[in-house]
Amino acid sequence: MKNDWEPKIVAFLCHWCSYAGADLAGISRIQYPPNIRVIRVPCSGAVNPLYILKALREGADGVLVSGCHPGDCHYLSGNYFARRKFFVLHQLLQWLGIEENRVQFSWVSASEGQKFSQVVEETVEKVKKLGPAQKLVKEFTFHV
Amino acid sequence: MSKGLVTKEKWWKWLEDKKDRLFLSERAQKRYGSWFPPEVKVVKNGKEILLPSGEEMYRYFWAGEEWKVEEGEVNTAPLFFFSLPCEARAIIEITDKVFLHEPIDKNYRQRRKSLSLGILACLQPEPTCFCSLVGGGPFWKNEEALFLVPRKEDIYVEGEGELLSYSEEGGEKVKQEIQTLQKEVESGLPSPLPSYFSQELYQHFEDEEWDDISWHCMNCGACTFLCPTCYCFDLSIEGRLKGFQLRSWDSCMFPKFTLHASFHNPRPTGKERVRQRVMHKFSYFPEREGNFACVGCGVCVEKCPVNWDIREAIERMVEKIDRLRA
Amino acid sequence: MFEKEIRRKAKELLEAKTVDLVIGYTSGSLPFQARPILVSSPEDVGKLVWNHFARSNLARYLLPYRDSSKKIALLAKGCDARAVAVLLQEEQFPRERIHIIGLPCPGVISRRKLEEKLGEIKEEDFSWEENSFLFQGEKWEVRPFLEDTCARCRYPNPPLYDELIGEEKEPWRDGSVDYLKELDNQSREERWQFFAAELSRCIRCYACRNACPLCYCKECFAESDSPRWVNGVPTLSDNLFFHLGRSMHLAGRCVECGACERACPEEIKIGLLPLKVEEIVRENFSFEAGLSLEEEAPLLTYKESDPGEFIK
Amino acid sequence: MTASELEVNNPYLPILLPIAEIIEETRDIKTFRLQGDSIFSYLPGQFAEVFVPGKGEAPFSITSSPTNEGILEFSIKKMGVVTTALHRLNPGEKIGVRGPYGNGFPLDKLKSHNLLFVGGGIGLAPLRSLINYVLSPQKREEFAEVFILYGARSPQDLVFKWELEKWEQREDLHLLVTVDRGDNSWQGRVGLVPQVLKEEVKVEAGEWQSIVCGPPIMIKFTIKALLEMGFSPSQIITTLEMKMKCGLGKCGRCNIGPFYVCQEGPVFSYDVLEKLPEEY
Repeated sequence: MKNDWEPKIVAFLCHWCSYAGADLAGISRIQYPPNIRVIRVPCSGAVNPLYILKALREGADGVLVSGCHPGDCHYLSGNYFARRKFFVLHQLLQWLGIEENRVQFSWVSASEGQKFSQVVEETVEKVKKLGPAQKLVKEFTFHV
Repeated sequence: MSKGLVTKEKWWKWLEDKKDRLFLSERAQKRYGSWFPPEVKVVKNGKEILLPSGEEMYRYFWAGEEWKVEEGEVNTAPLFFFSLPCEARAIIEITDKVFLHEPIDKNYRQRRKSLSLGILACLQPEPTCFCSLVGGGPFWKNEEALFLVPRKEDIYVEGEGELLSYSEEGGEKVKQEIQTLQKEVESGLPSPLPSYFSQELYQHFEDEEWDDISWHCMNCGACTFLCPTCYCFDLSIEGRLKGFQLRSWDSCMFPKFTLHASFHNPRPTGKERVRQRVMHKFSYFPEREGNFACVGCGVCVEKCPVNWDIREAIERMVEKIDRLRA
Repeated sequence: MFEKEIRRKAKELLEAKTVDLVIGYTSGSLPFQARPILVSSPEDVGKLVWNHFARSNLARYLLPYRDSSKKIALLAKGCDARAVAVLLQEEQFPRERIHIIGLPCPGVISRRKLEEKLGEIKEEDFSWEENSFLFQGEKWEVRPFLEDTCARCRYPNPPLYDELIGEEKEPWRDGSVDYLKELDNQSREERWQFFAAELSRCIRCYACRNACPLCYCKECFAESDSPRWVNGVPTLSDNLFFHLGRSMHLAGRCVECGACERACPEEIKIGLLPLKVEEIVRENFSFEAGLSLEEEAPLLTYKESDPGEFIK
Repeated sequence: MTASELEVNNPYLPILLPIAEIIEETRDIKTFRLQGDSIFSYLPGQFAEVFVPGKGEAPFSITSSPTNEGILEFSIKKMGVVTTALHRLNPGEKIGVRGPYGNGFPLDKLKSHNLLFVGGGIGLAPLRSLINYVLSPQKREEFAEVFILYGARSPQDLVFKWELEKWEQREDLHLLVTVDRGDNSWQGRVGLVPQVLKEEVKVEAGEWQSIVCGPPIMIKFTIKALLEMGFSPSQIITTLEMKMKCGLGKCGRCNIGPFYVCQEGPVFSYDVLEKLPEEY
């Protein structure tokens, strides 16, 4: 089973840049692994850390959050706020030793179809190394 | 029912084939841990076995064309649970009455049927203990359960079943010793609440004392979750296309417990919720089932983060009731 | 320990009707406990106590009065006052309805640590000073007995007050006693093992959240039905979800009082997560919550130079 | 152990039934009709737990009459998670039901009396069960006069319009419909239920029993009006709504004083209710 295993990765993509970047990758027929499930969000700043935890809880093996490059935010500064928030989350997960490599962040602009495909490839690769998610996945066991 | 003494060797012999089916309450372990093998599973109280903090009531799944539901299986291997009298009383006099009462709760009943109780006499009541106030006692026993008084070299046993066949007649001397011990232990404990208390308490529902009594309670669920008698639960689901109906602990201390979908809440503040907890234990439950829904184990008092002490609430209401009766 | 001054001040404020209510500590029903109390009449000020067992953060008791017209005097240790400052900044309470009686804090003592070192203890065997105590005639330093959360305290003195009772104190912290640092020195796998063991004991009674003066959401995400983040069963994964979510929600807001940890009935080292988050915030965004009413909360602002190497 | 050694059923397990029909009553209220042989028998005024797989479970009063065999109807207002999910369903899809729970209306007490029904908004749903029971050919003779006063906020908020029309045509009952606020096309009465009750319902309280259901505030003022009209507390019957989960008297949240609304209720007569704490 281990050999067949393909990770499921939830990607929160900002509507203005990364989603368009993913679109461009598609239009340009740039290949990238089919492991991601895209959720379009208005801005990377709108991604609550709980979304990331929830994705992992519900069985995603990895999470990718991608937004506009610093300075390019459609809402001027949403991605700067996001950067602070995700920095704290990233550091915390790293410190706790849980799943921090399952959670990846990137800036991908609307013209970076190539970069988007790279980011997905790298993310999939990292998550594959880690194997199926465990620590944050919801569990349920009968007590007695 | 028979009585007798079981020597240490025979006790261990009796335990031999039960090692992996033994449960011991945390508080009993502190006192009598050395009488049990290291394999014993230590639980907070019987609730952890009979009403686990999460359990599956049934499964549902999308079977391609339609939804299906099916029941899970409850493990019914025979288990032994040794606990202090208060903790056994919580099962026999409170949760059994709720869950074995029609309509019978199947999961509870399955587990309960396979659970044998052993009551270990309580020889060192703690400062937070008040079992005698609510009708129990450190030597409380029940014909359904084994009653044990571990001593230096042997265990005094009352009850029925296999363990008794390991016992020897203790004679008048042992009987005397046990009685003396019981008297000694019981001497420092409070006397029972007056018989009129539960009925009269209800008459004081509207009293302003509740404001003061409830003020410093933070409305967390520590007391209710750790209480051996608090059985209130929530039903919720987990999973979309396949999942289960979950039963999990709930607490009358939480605002959500009674919040309607319309956002109306009949118990909107801490005052109503604290009052509900006290009333349920000391008035409503006695009215329905004939005894308090509190066994006086004192765990809620000991564990409360802000030292909210149910004994003080009770004392205060008893005083008021007695003042008004006089 | 300034108990007389506190009572006198409370009486004065109530009699002059400067305030309607005083929130402070009183002795509990168990030894080594000081529980929160509401005093509304000058006759009751004698119930107020001030000692090494003031575990709660009293700022949380302000919030139920947010929509009343009551004017409230609050006894505030360093951390309580910091929490008030955050509440003021977040517009959860009007400044003019609160009168802060600042109390330089001698640190909260852990009953467990007393028992571990001194064996069976009775209240009458002790006589207390600020920095030391006599136990059966023998003198002991307070410091080794402090709660973990307090041993690393940096701000025993209230940064915000209307008046101060007692003298400003030197912080205990000199870097030598810090349970967070001890954990930092472990490997990540060890830390994970530690937290997995601690958090699997959590029963999700939410005492930590309810003790927290800054966890004032009307509906906590942990109990929300729509969306539903976690279920009510205290499994390790959902416990982790709750505590991670709570810590993240407190990022840049937590005043490091440790009331959450001291409230835990299972004695789980639950303060470590928000404390770590604050350390991350302090080291990277040079911010500490509740020290100033002006400086903007770190997650409500940004700098172009913020760390971003973790983003591809 | 007190429990018998017989096998017991899992009381939490629902039976799954397909939705036979969905009737849109108002903008946010739909009536769901379930059909099938496996439907349990019930009394007017009882309720059931409705389960939407993958979404959750919630209690609803049964609005159909047991005289209409093999039918189970619920009228449901879109409010929270479960009700929203229900509103998204189509006929043919399966939902779970378990029940019936609660005491139901006191039929023996009501027999051979004149019945005054006072309903507000969706509060007509539980009353409808009893009304159709009383109006059924099998039962009609057991009861005397029937008077129905029904009100809603606006003409758009009136439920069971299709049935109100049928009732209107019958000669063995009086029907009064009122709205709080009318609109251009509304020809009927305008006025709050308690007010219309006092002004237009002229009955000799002595021979009547009243059955009231609606939003809490309406119930409160309706009871006040009925008392003024000479109804004694025992002649006023109402059905309450409380947060419920198990329906079995075990989960511990729906009590008012020592009574569990899911067991001793949801139907209470006012002489019992007035002695209970006002925690509902």
